[in-house]
Amino acid sequence: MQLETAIILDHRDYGAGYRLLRLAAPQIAPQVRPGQFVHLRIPRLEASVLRRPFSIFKAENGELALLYKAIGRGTTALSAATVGEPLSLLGPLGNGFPLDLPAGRVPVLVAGGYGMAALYLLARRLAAPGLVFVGGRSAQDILCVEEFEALGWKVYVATEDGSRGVRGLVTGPLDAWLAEGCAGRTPEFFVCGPNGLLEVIGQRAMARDWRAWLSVDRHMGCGVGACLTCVVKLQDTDGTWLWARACKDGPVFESRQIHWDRIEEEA
Amino acid sequence: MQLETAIILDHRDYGAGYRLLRLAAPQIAPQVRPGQFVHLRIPRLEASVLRRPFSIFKAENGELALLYKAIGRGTTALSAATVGEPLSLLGPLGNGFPLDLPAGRVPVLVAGGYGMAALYLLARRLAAPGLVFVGGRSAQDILCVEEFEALGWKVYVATEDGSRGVRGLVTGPLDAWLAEGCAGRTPEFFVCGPNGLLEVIGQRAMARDWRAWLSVDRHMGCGVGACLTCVVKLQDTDGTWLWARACKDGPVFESRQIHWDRIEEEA
Amino acid sequence: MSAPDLSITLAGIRMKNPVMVASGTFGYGPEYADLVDLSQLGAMVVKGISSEPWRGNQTPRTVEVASGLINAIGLQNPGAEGFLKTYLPFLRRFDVPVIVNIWGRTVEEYAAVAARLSAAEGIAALELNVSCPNIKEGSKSFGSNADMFQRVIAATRAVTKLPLIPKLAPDVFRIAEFARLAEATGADALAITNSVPAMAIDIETRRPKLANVTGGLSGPAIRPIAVRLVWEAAKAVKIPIIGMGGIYTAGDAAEFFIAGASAVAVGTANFMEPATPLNVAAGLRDYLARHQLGSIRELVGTLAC
Amino acid sequence: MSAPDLSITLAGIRMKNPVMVASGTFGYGPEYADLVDLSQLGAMVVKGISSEPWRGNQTPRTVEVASGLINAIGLQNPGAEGFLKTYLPFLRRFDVPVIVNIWGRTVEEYAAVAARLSAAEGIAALELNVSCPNIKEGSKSFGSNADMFQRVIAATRAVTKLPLIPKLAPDVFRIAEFARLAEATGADALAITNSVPAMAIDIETRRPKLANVTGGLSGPAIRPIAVRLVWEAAKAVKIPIIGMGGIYTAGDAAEFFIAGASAVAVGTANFMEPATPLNVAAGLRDYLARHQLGSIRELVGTLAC
Ligand SMILES: Cc1cc2nc3c(=O)[nH]c(=O)nc-3n(C[C@H](O)[C@H](O)[C@H](O)COP(=O)(O)OP(=O)(O)OC[C@H]3O[C@@H](n4cnc5c(N)ncnc54)[C@H](O)[C@@H]3O)c2cc1C
Ligand SMILES: Cc1cc2nc3c(=O)[nH]c(=O)nc-3n(C[C@H](O)[C@H](O)[C@H](O)COP(=O)(O)OP(=O)(O)OC[C@H]3O[C@@H](n4cnc5c(N)ncnc54)[C@H](O)[C@@H]3O)c2cc1C
Ligand SMILES: Cc1cc2nc3c(=O)[nH]c(=O)nc-3n(C[C@H](O)[C@H](O)[C@H](O)COP(=O)(O)O)c2cc1C
Ligand SMILES: Cc1cc2nc3c(=O)[nH]c(=O)nc-3n(C[C@H](O)[C@H](O)[C@H](O)COP(=O)(O)O)c2cc1C
Ligand code: FES
Ligand code: FES
Repeated sequence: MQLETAIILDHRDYGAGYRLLRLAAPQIAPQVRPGQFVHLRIPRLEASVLRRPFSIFKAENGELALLYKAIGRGTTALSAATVGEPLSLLGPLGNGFPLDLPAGRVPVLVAGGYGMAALYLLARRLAAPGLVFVGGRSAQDILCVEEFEALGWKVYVATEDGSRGVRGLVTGPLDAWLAEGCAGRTPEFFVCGPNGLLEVIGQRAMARDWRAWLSVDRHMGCGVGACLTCVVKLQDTDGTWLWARACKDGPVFESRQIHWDRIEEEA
Repeated sequence: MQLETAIILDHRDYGAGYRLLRLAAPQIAPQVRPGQFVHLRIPRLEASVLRRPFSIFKAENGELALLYKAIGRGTTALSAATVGEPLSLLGPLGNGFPLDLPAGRVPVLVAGGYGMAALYLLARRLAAPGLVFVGGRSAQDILCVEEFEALGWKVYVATEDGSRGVRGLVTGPLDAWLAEGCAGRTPEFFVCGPNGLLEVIGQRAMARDWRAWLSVDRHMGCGVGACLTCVVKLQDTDGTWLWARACKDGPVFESRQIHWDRIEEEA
Repeated sequence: MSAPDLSITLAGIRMKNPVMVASGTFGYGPEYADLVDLSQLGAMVVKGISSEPWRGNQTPRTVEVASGLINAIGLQNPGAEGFLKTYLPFLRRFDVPVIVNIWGRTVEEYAAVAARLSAAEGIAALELNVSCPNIKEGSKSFGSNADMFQRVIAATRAVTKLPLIPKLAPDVFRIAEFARLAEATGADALAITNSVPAMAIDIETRRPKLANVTGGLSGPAIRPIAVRLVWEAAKAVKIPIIGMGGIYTAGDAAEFFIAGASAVAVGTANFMEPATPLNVAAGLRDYLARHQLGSIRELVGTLAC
Repeated sequence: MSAPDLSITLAGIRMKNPVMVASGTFGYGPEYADLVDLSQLGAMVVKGISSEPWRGNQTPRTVEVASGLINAIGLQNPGAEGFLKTYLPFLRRFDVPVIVNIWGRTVEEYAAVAARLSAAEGIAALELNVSCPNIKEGSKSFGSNADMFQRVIAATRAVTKLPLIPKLAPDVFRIAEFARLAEATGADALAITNSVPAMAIDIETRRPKLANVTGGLSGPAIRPIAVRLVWEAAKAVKIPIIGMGGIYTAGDAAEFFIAGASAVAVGTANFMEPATPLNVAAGLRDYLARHQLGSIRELVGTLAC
């Protein structure tokens, strides 16, 4: 973890309403593991006191790429950052996904929204390709399908309006695949998306004693474990729960770790 | 007085550390009288609650030009505004300089800092040219000399370091000209600059029963007379003083109107 | 669905919409009249009036700070007579309730200005600014001393039939207690909040940035404090509350209504955008429509928690 | 001229420089240790510790507002034992005074945690967070009720020889009175100010943005309020004051010193720039040099007014 002043190399629309931000970050980039994130100081956001967290889409050759959507004040202001501009980064933060799958497991990635960006780096770093299930409201919300296919991954798309892939939720094609017996292999899930999605996949995994690695999206303050903003309830050994910090102890947790009665969505 | 969304036509360095801002303001521009000002909303100054006042340097053909120096948060942020960008203006504000000089009077303009910009419009609109005395710390602080000369005005420059014109304060050449008898004419002063300069010229005028029109620079809130931030002490008829609002009742006052014991400089 | 109804009746005053201007930020009427149709305001609240003319503080009187403004105007005003002569006739030309903010340095001065204004035609209500220190009894402020607070309300209540709207000082930490006191003493509504005591220092000269040393902080910086005060007061009393503090948008205003305000006032925002009160009213109408609420009254105090 | 001297001795604690971190914004030490050399802090003030572990509030716990942050963490902490076991040994590796912020829900709980921590080696002082409500005597807060305020200080004073630093709540409007009470009851210094009670509402869901409904406002928005509180308290007492509230730059810190603080703490700013305390210290050195002051102590309380 360190502070680095990165320089914007490229900044452009990426489709699906997302923007691609490419940064020269020679110190942070080589350290990044899939599932980690950076905490970014948005330039010219004078009245803001917090950084904003973003997953790392790509990290190679001293460069980082982020994919983000302008949904609020910070991300809208970020859209106006220009090539050559310096950006203060804090990272890499958090614990990423495990990369060493037990033998015979097939990695199954499930994503919504920017989740595809967060999981892409994992796909690149895993030893062998697996499957990706991605959902969204309509075709315009579906990100990175071609990128995963180029890596040799099989991608299943579901959209609520049916404008791409099958109509319905991402659990549709996933459940179909599960019902077909997972092509005879044991899935290991990696999920990034809305907390509702994490819960749905976590439940499916726990029901069959599979593992599901869930990347939790919490509002963040410090990003380093100091402020206790981003806490998530984990199971305690005594049957009750205890807090873990998504930024420091996560954002990736295995579904059995989580105390499911209260991982509410933060608006 | 009205609100207008002006469009930036041009924005560039003007020398002496000043920036020239040219705006399309077809509604406000035709109404402007010399000595008036506009109250400008600085873009992207998120944590600021006040507009910033600027004198009008030029107003013609539906265009306004302002000359300003980046001295603080607002003016620095303004420097980054780009051509084509909209700017919210409130104006024209205040009472300007009188344009109808009594017969036989010669207009004598005295300026420091952005005062030259504020007085230039007056020079353009007065019936006949007169004299301009301008002072500053060094040559780099002296603005618009050529513009006045092009209008046929005689310009006297004084700089504290002697790098342009005579060495010393602007009162040097002015007093010399007064001592020579003002070329046989009665001067009518128009002054814009630091409050110390206003006082010095006001005293000289009052001592000889001449008139001096002083444009007062006060910190401003509303710009329209509502908040009572910008008040200046004027002589009351009973020998005491009363407040006047620089934004609404000024910024131009005749030196006899002012209650001189307290027109302090605001840092 | 027809357009949502913004009209309210507050302390017996009918208003076209619930968006007023805050005292001291909109002058006495003429200042913004070229830019804003005063008839479209919920109410026009004028700058604080005392029984005699008052010069207020020396300059500098305001200073900009992060997301806010500190002001120490010092209550400069033309006095009751000056207001009635110079400004009230102008204001009466508009179809808008005129609320006069009043203050005094003693209980007697409050009563005097209240009595004088009540004798005039065309004033809808009196807003009592209790944030000024009592000159008679040391520097204790009327607004943070329960006993003096009550005496001021009682004394003005005794001399006027106009609706009385005490304006609470934000340094009252027991806001619920003061709100209840005001209600019990005959207040018809409450205005919450005045600006928050604050100061700024010029580190180069090591002098205060305001001639008065301290002043009142207003603007977006205090909005979360003001919303909390309104919420606490609204739980304590039945009389309506006029919420204010850093309102710039309809969304900001909606926070106050949801917290329990029946009306709102726009203050510091007027300096940046004089049309803010009108924009806020229009935005509230859209908000109500979007939330399928027929009237602004249905939004008041709907916080779910 | 040699470099200006930043060192101070506050409540008997020697500090290399007068820039501390504010409780709750720098964790317990390890969180920022990769980014900031803790030995370069004036003092490390850890997040509030209670006698037993405490889970704090549900989420959401913080919300960003204009130039500020509202937090309602709810004082989550590992308890005295947890702190002593997990964090104090780590902190003792650094050459920095460790100040432990403590709290309780009853007078007894304050005394218990103070006694337990006093038994350990390596703690320089206790900072008393009195902004929590007393669970025994209704919801009255220790920090805004003079009697309870004094009892808490007296009870902790009785069980520890460590310097005691009550941290005043900003909803104490009679700050001078509380400062004097603290001094009279044996406080060695004062910390001013804690965050300001505030709230924010999600207008779409009409629910509070914090699970706890209200929280404390910190950051630049409160700086002018905090400077005013420090100034008023400094006039009232002789014990030193640690000023805080929205400090981001050396200039911000200088305002507090000029107003009368002997030291400062950086809080919310750490979230944006973890090196802020170090940058503020360096900037103060430059400021002193520029103003030809030989020591930070020469700046304290120099407001000309
Ligand atoms: C570990 C992690 C990784 C993320 N990776 C990505 C990514 O790769 N691409 C992407 O587009 N987004 C990502 N997000 C979400 C992203 O951080 C938010 O969209 C962003 O903070 C919104 O900021 P804003 O100022 O535009 O929104 P505003 O609503 O104006 O922000 C106000 C506050 O709410 C917080 N906030 C708002 N929405 C979210 C959210 N969904 N999650 C967390 N905090 C939020 C902000 O951080 C800020 O503190 C990630 C979030 C987390 C926690
Ligand atoms: C009637 C009038 C006409 C002016 N015309 C011009 C002009 O043509 N060109 C030009 O360069 N400047 C002009 N000024 C000064 C200009 O308004 C200030 O330089 C500007 O407000 C500084 O803003 P800032 O945010 O950069 O400074 P900051 O110091 O960051 O501003 C903080 C606050 O102080 C106020 N302030 C700071 N300096 C001044 C100042 N010198 N006068 C008034 N308020 C100040 C700001 O308005 C703001 O409210 C004029 C001022 C007045 C009153
Ligand atoms: C310049 C200025 C002058 C004010 N004058 C008065 C006044 O005379 N009487 C009063 O009760 N409040 C006065 N106020 C307080 C406002 O009416 C309002 O309560 C406060 O500013 C909070 O609202 P805002 O944040 O929207 O400005 C004044 C505020 C400002 C900024
Ligand atoms: C996330 C957060 C947690 C805090 N926790 C504590 C705490 O445990 N004890 C305490 O006395 N103050 C706590 N504070 C208050 C700060 O120590 C400080 O007094 C306040 O934030 C004002 O300073 P600032 O504006 O620089 O942040 C906390 C503040 C924040 C933002
Ligand atoms: S964001 Fe501060 S602890 Fe996680
Ligand atoms: S700036 Fe508001 S009255 Fe002049």
